[in-house]
Amino acid sequence: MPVEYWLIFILIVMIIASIAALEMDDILSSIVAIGIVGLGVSLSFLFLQAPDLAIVQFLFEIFALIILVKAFLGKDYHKQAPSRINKILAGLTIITLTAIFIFSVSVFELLPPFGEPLMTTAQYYLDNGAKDTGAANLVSSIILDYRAYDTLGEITVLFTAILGAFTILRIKSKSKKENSELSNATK
Amino acid sequence: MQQNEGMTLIVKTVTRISVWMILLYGIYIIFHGHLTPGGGFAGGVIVALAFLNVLLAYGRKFTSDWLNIGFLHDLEAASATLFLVIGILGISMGGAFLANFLTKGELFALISAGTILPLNIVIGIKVGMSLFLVVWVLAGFKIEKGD
Amino acid sequence: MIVYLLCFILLLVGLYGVLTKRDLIKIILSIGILGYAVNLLLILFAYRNNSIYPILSKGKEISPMVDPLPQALVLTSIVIELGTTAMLVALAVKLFEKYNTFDITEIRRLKG
Amino acid sequence: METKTKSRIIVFVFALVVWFALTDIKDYQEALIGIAISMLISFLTGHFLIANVASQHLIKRTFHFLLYIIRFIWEMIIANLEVAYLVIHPMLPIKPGIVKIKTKLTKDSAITVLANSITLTPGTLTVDINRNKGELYIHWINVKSKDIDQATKEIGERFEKTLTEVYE
Repeated sequence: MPVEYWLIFILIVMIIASIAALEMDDILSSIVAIGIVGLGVSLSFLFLQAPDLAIVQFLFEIFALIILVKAFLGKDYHKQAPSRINKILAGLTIITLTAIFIFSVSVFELLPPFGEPLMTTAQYYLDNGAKDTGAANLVSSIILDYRAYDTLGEITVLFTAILGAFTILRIKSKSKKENSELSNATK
Repeated sequence: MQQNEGMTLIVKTVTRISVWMILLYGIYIIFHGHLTPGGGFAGGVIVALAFLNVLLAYGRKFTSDWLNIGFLHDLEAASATLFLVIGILGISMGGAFLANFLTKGELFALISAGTILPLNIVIGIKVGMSLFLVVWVLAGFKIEKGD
Repeated sequence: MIVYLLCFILLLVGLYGVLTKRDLIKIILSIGILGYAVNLLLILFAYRNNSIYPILSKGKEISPMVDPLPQALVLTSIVIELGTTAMLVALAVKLFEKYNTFDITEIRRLKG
Repeated sequence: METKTKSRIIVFVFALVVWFALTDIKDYQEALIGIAISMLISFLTGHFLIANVASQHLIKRTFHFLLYIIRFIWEMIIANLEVAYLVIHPMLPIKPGIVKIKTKLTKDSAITVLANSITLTPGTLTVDINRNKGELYIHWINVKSKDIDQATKEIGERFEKTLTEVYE
């Protein structure tokens, strides 16, 4: 069976799972459905001959699951009934997105067929990567040697994001501070 | 190991037996990033998950007795600096920022590929520590019921 | 071609979630779906028929390999996505603490 | 020797074995880095492995553990047949419920192995453990008796006798 058919099957499962994740009421079911989508992406990476990405995506999925469950489960979560205007807006959005999809079909027809890539610049890396850097894993040789600047920027972004998360969680909200001052005063 | 914090006894015992295996596999992935699939990103996440395993099974107090959290903060900040230091060493010894100045070695040996191995280790520490600390902060964040 | 279109549908599903959902958890999940779709689309463009993964191994003759450059870029993108997800979750938790709800219309109404 | 030190040495040896299984043993670079990493791991997580020292001799314990595995497989076959009978039977004569059983085991790992064995045999499932009182809550697909002693005899005692030899 060619790779393309497998990918079509996985993608259909992923689309169904993502719609389910967005429409389900229970928050734990949504998080599990998102897990299905992520594992589908990981499996597709394996079919597309990218084992590095498959490993990272799989771990990302586990980690995101832990964060989401840890943060959102157990909060009392009220499901609001959608109002009339929301229903109208959702309908309009679906119509607009369908129109975008229909118009974009002709754009995708311009692309070369699946399996014959557009980009040919990377041929240099394939030919000389092992000789230039001495690494057998060519992806690793690109991220840490040819394009190490990208990784530097990526580390900076990660550092900033994590620092931002720390700072947000450390700030004490105003009302709580007042409350604690009040309670201290009464003591 | 007697406190009631954390999960049930089964989870605690299995964690006790398996945590060294997860840590070893993460470090293996980091060190073989230039030879096999994986590398600093994947290995760093596995190391973070090994620590998280203990945090989720045993609770915060046990983990803060086991690990020095302040030191992990320092390590996380220091690894970003180390990346820059390796880059600047590339200027002085190789002529360009982040140039591969170490010896290339022979293909398929563990110590080869110049600066790729040290950079992988630095990235592994960075990713692992920051992801562990995020969950650490999130887990300690208790929402008090407002009125 | 049909693979590209299906992947584009996945992206549109994520876009639909971001545009219409009112609750913060669903918005975070939709941003995740958008990220998955974009990453997958990049790797789909890089695939070449009858070729193997771009890693040399001992005693194997050289055969055509897939394009390693998009893979390197997507690897970076996945890790950044992890950082932004953590940041978004922290923001959502903080908002819940302040307003005691995840509904963005409520949050907009209750100022101060 | 102190328990923690003993545990660290055992983890060091295990880690080295796993490292050599993952990599090429003939390469001296791999060997040196493997030793360094195993030391790091035994320093970081080594003291977790062994919680308390067993009194029995190691060879005797291994022998009893092998006996336990045979016993477990036998019980599993019987439980499988029972559940298969329940499933095939047209009336579906099940009577699900949660029962409480007692255990005399005291060590953490012994209770874990007992609970996991009960979960792995079809028809019974460990729901919760009360560590201090030595009680296990079991979900049973076909409750034969609600009495604690009777239920203990039916579920727990099959494994408990051999496990006492291994761990206590």
